Amino acid sequence: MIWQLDLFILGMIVVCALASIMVKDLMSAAIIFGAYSFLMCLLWTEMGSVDVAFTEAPVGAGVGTVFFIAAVFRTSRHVSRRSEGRLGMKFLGLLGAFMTGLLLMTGVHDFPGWADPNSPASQHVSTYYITKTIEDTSVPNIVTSVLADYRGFDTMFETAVIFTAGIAVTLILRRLGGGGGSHSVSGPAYTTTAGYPDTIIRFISRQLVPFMQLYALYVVAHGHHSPGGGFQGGVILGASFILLGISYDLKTTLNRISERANIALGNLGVLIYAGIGVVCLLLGANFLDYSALSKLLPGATEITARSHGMLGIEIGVAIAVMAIMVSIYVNLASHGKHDEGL
Amino acid sequence: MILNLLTVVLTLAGLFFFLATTVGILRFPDFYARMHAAGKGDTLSSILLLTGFAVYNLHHFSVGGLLVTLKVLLIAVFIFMASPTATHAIIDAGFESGIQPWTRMPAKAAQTEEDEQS
Amino acid sequence: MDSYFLAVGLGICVLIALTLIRAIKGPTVIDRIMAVNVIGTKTTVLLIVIGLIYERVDMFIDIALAYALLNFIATVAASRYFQHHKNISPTGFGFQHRGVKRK
Amino acid sequence: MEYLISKFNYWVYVALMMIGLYAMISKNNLVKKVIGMSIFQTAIIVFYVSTGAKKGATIPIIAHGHGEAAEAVIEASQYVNPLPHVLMLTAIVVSVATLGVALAIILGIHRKYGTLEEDEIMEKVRQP
Repeated sequence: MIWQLDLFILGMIVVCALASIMVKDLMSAAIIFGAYSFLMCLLWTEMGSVDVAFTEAPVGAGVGTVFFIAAVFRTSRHVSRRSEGRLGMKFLGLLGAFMTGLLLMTGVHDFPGWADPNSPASQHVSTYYITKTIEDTSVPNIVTSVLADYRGFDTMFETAVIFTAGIAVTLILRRLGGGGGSHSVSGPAYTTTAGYPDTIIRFISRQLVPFMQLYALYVVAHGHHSPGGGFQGGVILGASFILLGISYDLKTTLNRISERANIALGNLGVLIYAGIGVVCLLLGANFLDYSALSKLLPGATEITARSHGMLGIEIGVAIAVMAIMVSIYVNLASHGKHDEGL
Repeated sequence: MILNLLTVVLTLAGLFFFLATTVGILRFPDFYARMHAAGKGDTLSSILLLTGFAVYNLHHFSVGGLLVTLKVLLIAVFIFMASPTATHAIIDAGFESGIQPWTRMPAKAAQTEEDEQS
Repeated sequence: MDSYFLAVGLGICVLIALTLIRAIKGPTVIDRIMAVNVIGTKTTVLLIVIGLIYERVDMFIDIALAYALLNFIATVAASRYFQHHKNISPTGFGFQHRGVKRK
Repeated sequence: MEYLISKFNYWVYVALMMIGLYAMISKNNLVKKVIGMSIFQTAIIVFYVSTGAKKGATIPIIAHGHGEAAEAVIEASQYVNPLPHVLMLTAIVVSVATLGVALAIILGIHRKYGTLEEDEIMEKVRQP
């Protein structure tokens, strides 16, 4: 914790949140929300939670803002200014928010102070995690060991939630056949002339995409010793495909990773995660108890087997997250038609 | 000691250029001029600051420290590639949507134009 | 040297706050994109400063590297948006369109 | 000043939550509502990560030298509480996935009704 930076960044965050709510243009709101995410990443880093910051970095800079832009691209930027008849609702919202805030403020008074080493939250189970992680799993990054081993069951269903989200987006938006453009009541207000090929952006993207993918693999593989892991690496991999889709066109991305392959990879990722758990079960241990894997892996003790098991499920998570991010982007940007994107 | 001095000089130079960038972003009259300040000053100040930190890392000479220095310089290279591209993309977007460059037009002409707009 | 880096970090923070004024006030959307792009680049730098303050740069450098690689995706996406939506934009945001001829 | 530092994070989380809740209830535009939802989510994350911070502690990655295995005793007070980080790390990725679903629903609504304003959609729903 660095309290000087903390006060400053928190102040900026509140201003940013207010601005992105107030501004009367959806594109501007999305852009200011991007700045909000940058500041959030700084806040996490300053409080010492590097893994959360690392997740926020590709999610905020690479994926979240692009989703907003794609959605605004396919609908409209305009926010109507008229507010008669909404005043009652506005007042109700203000009252509700104010009352909730008041209740929470009274609760804040009883909280242990910020960054108090003796606060109840850092007393009980976290002490065990911090002191025993090297003994139990030989993984220095405590966050990875808690994520993938101690609380592996939790993470498996988080991955399943992400997979479900990808399936849901495909089901809501996907339109097969592609023909018959005028489905909507009033057609979307954009010209469909694709931008002329921009050589500079294409060249730089072509240079950067391999670095991104290589770096994502490093993040997945090195997540035991430094911040990173399956979620972060998966989002970076997905962002590299999204960049390809933005700087070239959607066809280029879909040639590299087709829709069928995308769904299959999403399935495969969750299956790898659950499959490792089932393998543990077959070897006579509990579900996701990786120490049983030492019987399969040559030269692994029960402790290092837990480390290797974690690497396996991180790979599964990375594949699933990558496929789902690309799938959501492709569906949002092309309005489910998969013909032309942003 | 000499490394510390070098770090201080480089970071102060970086902060100065970032200050200039910020002043340019806030004070210049139109989009293209602001973009000029943002594009050039941002890249230069970032690279200066990053070089300063890379030099500071050589302080404790080890394999790990050298790796960190290399990574900082790699970040500088990526910013050197990505930031001007982003600048180009933004300028292109502004030009495509038809923003007129600012000119020092007489006050009277500006007045009539505002009247027409309203 | 620790307090020096803290001072550098606070300095960058103040300048980011000043840039944020343009991002919030900015008459056109493109001004906002420009300001947010600057903020993103400086976030990369500030992450390394925080790493130096914690004296464990080797752990913070990866986050900064991710930002350096991914920072411009949103900017490129926004510029693509304006390539498609050349003349169509909500009124009242300071655009003067080439396509729209005034009388 | 001491009191301000020890409570400021919590005040900001309450403020962000109020902003998000207000936007979700009373904004007319659906994308604005989704932005409010995202701000609400980040407010919760601010709260969790703030509870995990510790004075004088370093990041939750155990310092280990390459080669020389310096088996120092690990004190719990040396490292930040990792548990909130784990919960919030997955929450961020899940939040971006749910953001995708929310935007997909908005696109579906826009396809059917041609607008993003809540009151206009309600008018079109009410008329047969």
